[in-house]
Amino acid sequence: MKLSFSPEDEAFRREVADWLKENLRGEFEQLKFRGGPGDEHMFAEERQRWEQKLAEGGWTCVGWPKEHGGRGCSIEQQVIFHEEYARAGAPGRVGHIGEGLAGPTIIAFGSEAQQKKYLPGILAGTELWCQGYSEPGAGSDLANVKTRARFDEAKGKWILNGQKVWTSLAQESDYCFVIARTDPESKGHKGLGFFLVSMHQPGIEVRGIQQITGTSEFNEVFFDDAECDAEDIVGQPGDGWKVAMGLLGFERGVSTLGQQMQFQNELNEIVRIAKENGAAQNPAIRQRIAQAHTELKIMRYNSMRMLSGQSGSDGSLQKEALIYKLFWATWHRSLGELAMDVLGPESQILEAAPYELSRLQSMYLFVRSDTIYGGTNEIQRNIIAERGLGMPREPRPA
Amino acid sequence: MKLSFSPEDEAFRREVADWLKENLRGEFEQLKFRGGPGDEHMFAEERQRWEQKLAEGGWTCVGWPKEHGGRGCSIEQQVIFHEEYARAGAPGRVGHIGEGLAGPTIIAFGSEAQQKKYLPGILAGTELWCQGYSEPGAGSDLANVKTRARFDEAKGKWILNGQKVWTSLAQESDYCFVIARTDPESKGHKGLGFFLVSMHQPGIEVRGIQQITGTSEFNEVFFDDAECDAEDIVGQPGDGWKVAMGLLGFERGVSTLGQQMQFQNELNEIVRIAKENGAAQNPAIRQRIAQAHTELKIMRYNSMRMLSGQSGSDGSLQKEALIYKLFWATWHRSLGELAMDVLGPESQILEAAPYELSRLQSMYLFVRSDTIYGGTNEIQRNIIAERGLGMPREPRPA
Amino acid sequence: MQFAFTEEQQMIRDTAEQFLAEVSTSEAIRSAMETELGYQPELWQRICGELYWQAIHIPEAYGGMGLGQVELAAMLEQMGRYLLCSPFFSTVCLGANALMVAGTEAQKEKYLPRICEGLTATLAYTGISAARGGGRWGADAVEAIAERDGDEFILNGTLRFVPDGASAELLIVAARAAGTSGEAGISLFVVPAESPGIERKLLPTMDQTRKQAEIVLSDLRLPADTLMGAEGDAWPQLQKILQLATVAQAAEQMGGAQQSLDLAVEYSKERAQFGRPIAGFQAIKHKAADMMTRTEVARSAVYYAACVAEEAVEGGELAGELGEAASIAKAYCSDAYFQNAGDALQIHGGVGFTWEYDVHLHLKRAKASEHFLGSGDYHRERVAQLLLD
Amino acid sequence: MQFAFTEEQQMIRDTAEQFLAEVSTSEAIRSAMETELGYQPELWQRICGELYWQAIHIPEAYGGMGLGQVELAAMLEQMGRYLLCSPFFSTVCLGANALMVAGTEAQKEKYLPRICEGLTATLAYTGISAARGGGRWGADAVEAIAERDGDEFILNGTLRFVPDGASAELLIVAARAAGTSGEAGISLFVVPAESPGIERKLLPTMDQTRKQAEIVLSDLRLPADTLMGAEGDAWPQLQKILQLATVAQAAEQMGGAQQSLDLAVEYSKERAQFGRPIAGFQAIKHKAADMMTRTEVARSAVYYAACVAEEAVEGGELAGELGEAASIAKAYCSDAYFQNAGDALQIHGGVGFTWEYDVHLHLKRAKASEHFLGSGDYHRERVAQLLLD
Repeated sequence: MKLSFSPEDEAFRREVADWLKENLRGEFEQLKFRGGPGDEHMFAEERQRWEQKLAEGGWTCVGWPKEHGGRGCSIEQQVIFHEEYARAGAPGRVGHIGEGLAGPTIIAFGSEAQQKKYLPGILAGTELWCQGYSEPGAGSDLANVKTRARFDEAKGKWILNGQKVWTSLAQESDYCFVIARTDPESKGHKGLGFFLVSMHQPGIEVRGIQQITGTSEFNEVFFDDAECDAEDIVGQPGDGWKVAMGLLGFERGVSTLGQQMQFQNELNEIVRIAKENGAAQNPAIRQRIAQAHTELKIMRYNSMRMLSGQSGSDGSLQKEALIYKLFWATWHRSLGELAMDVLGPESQILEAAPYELSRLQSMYLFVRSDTIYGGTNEIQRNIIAERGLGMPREPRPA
Repeated sequence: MKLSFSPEDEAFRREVADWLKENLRGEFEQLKFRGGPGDEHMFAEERQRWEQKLAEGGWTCVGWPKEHGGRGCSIEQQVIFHEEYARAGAPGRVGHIGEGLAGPTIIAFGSEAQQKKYLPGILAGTELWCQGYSEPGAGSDLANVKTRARFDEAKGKWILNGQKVWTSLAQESDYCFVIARTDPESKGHKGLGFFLVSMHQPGIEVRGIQQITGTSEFNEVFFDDAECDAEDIVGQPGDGWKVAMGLLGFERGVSTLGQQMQFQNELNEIVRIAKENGAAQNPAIRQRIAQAHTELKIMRYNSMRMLSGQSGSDGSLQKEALIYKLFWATWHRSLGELAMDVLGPESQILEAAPYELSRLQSMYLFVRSDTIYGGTNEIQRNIIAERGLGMPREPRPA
Repeated sequence: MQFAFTEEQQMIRDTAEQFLAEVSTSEAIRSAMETELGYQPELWQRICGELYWQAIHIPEAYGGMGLGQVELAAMLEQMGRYLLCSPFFSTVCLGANALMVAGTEAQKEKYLPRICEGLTATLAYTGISAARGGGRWGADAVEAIAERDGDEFILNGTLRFVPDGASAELLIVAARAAGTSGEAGISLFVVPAESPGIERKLLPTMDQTRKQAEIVLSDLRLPADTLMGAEGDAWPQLQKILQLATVAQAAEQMGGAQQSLDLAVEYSKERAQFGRPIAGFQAIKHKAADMMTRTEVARSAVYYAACVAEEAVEGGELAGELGEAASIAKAYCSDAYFQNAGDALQIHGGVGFTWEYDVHLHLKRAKASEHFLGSGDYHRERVAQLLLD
Repeated sequence: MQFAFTEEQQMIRDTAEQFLAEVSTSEAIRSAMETELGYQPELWQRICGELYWQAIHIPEAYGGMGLGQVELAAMLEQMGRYLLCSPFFSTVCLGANALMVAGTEAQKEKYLPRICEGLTATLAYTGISAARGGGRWGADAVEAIAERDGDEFILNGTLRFVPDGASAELLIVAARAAGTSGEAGISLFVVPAESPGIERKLLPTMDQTRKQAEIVLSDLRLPADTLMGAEGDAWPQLQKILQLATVAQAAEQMGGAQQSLDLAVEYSKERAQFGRPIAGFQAIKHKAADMMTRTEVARSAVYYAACVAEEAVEGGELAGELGEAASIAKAYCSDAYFQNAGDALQIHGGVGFTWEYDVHLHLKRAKASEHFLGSGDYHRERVAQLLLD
């Protein structure tokens, strides 16, 4: 067990920092610290240009294998990249669903043709992706997916019908990966397919969902005879569950460290305000700031354990990965409350009418979704108890 | 809605206070503030004499109707009696199960013969009662009772076999009220009987359970062909559930106010120590003491609502009574932790070897049972959700 | 002792509930909260004209109904529950209370009947330092300066976080003598809001159901007859006004906590997941049970505090308990409302996060009301001072 | 960077687990905890003779195994898990660490080899004021007075809350020059416990698995060669010793949190109510999930702090982080252990409340360890000082 980085890694760190310093300016200066959760709708166009700037420098998909066009960075280097990226205040990545989810899935489960067709656009930062998982009334329960995919022999295409919801970045995206039921008679995990679907077609309609923040990062996506080429199903019809489960694993990668640096930026802002407005002398606030700091630090250590493949005490399960979502989501929700309580009554005053929120206000409201999307805290606790502790599964209707 | 008491009630208050001042001395001086939860095993004999002293003054069973030998006090007067009793530091009542549970049950559901046989001993403080409800492995689930009662025609008596557990004061008691299954084929709530059983017979064995405190307030009670006269069943065979449910109502009476005065005595002791040892200047401790005080005050207001028959916002259910157990038990558990944290490292040092606890240490450990007995916090939450909010019942095996 | 509503009180409560369920619907709230005024004048006129709620606890001598703080709390509970957008809280719980506690007889005769007729009012006492240290709501938050000039006073300063401050027609203003601090030197004035020297700016707020304003006083010149109570010695009166307002705020919060619970339970019975209503999952049931526990405890705290408030107004034997009872109620209700609103959002899942459902309105009102007149921590520290110092 | 156990570290951990599961059974704990000594001498001899654990991180030059703080933490985790009754913590985490941090070369040569042979030791630094204000564990807790008398020192004072203080054979004692306060004037001494002028009294404790003592120094006369480090300027060294001990205590707590979880889950799978194992009830599952979350978070905190402790001992680049890492670990683990132990008791229901089941042993150890070297609040305030002051 060792915390320090090698001299080569430290050199890599300087390289990243230097590149960011040199490039995150001019037209990109305004993007600093923007585009995070609750702020994802801001500067979408400028941030896509930034995506391409990154690609020019070879800074997209740094963890992808070299044979698929990535930089082939080691875990340590990925950690460093994400840390420096966030430290520099570089903006929230509009390409992160492609880079972090779609790409790795296509690399792991996709055909060579799919890899050739889709990976370059992700690498170049020119093609954006979104995720078609949740459905109205189904919550986080993939087994309840009702969107149907029927193969039209005449057209030689899959025809999709149904509705997805809570799809972020759907307006900006070029592609969506969609879980749909290929076998209309099937139930639960069986009979699902995993599709790569172009968003630029008449069969797809995107409607923004107005959120608690007044803004619309999340969308409903309606599929009305939307088409998908025969070769754009990943794996076979019926493999959807397997692919989706594999993809879940990619969500708990090095990107958590970048997320944490965003959290750190938020906490830094809170500390700055507390010092300025005297809340830092309020003993109850002191305890809460210290608690937030303590848990954020540990969150980082926990990610380092995840990345080092440290297993749980029984040597079998990655328990530190199992608890991660519940931990960070709950932490982040508390951070939002802390931000408001540090601001005191000033927390209630907006930047401008009619409903322009400050960054911290937006964060405070937006974090309420953290404990809901991607499996609510309640679902997470079920998963932890069942997979991590071997407790009985929730009864399911037959 | 009105908080103040009438001049008559205030006169009654002085009468109670004067009597206690005059009588709680001499041999009873040592009983002050003793015999509360976690301290119930102390001075059992002296406290029974105190019980008889109370009876001489007419201060047992003050809320019972006059026709049954009680004082027939109004709710207000009962409130006052309990407040003054605790304020004076008068000891925990060894007769409380007879006065608060057995007696009211016999008055409500018992035969005239039972009333004649049992009430005078309770009123006089000469006969003590205990409660035979819980069974090993059945927890708070009365429907799971396995103790059997079989009517022996030859003897003309009920013959009881089985085991009860968590029976407090069993060693000191003269009688026990016992829930047992009269119909061996029955399940759940059906086929139960409610028996009044003498503890002075060879068929009954009492064994103390050594608790977390090292002491044994709680007992196991074994029934091995224990006998009960034919006329000592309350109601009919099969009425046991109904009688038990009626009895549950008596648990939430005016005695809660006396309990709260004990809580107040404990909190006063904590405040005294905090001022003495500087913990009162520790901001986190200040918040917790203020929180404990706040909630104890509200606990009193809540009891006043219960006693005034204030109904919930929908006008039908006494919601303030439904939540009471969960609220006080959780509060009391926190108070124990607060006591230890105010004492700091000194909280760990006992009064004497081998395991003599101070009052606050004993309280701290004993309160861990508060959230368990009489329906765990989890059971309480089920009850609140189901009865208070109409949410679906827990599934029960058929 | 009778710690339950009388029949009359129960009737007042039920009437308020029925009326508000009908008029303060989700649509009505939304259309009111999007206006600068923050309420529908027609509804306010209906309340003032038909129901006479604004006069509820104003003595009959001044044209009011002569009821008390308990009746007021019963009504506020329902207003908090249904998120009524109206100038009721500012006018009645700040303005009328201030006049009743600190007004001269002439001021009461002049303004209370007009409030009974529908005049709106509010109290402006906090400067920007109210936001320091997480929130300051005591005498130290009074920052505006009042200087005597012969028979007149000249007021200067910025007042912030004033409820309905941009729309109220009558202002009660707190200011202090230059060079004073803490509880010393504070005076109260009553002044029509449209007077020269008063500039008012609406502050856009996260909780849109109750408006706040900043009020700048620039050489506001006031005649002697605007002075309420003793010059430079009005803190005890201001404190009592604030304590009454604190109880009133807690009553609204308790109503909001109840509604958060009700919305969550109702939704959980409708919404199915994994093949059954989520109301059947123990995680949801237990969360709801905790919400109900908090609500009922909050209710007991509010009813008690309202009784004490009534005694404080009437000079009863428990009058001295007002500060403690108000802090107890506000500390508990602030936390209970926010916790319940947050739990309600969580039980709603994704839809709770949308603008469309009402649960976010409660989350926002909960935080706003927590931070008005002092958070749970703030009031617990006040209780700690009573106990420990 | 490799934030996982090496194979060797994993082996040390596994060996400790297997051995302790076998020897530190419920019966063994109970028979040890009822003695005044607090441990079974045969078991301690076996640990020292066969396993050589007491020498784990003592440098090879002094006869030790020369391993580091990470290996030590891995072992402490298992000791906390199995509630090993032994003088390991006091001897190794207080005594040996103190000698390694602050001892002169002569003192190291004299005592470290003897510790490797089984000599027991402890650190005595707190006076009775450690109990003030909820707990004081910094320089201000040092109360004993050391006066110079020629080449010698005369020590007087009462030391309290000393782990294994009545049985340890070697004492490291902190005292201060008369008239000094805070971090100034503190000296450290090493002295055989049986010296004249030292009176020791066992303090009976709620947690019987680790003994505490009061030590009274009455004109204890010490020669110059008992002085450790700089006279009157030993706070930085004492602070480092305490920080290392704090990490060690957190490691034990994390093991205890794990065991509380394991006991609760195991029991919940066996115990049926309402016709099914209570492990199937969501209320129990979710409580257990929260317990596991706390345990894994605690584990990450401890492993990190142990790495930093190793760097601090070896003078690595993260050495300066020791104070923060120790406070982070102790704050989190103190709360996690107590919460887990309490939840485990609740899940056990009635039997959890009996002396017979082991869960109360963890509840008691959790509170005792929380209050030794500073509670969660105490360490969070330290973190707050780093961040905010």
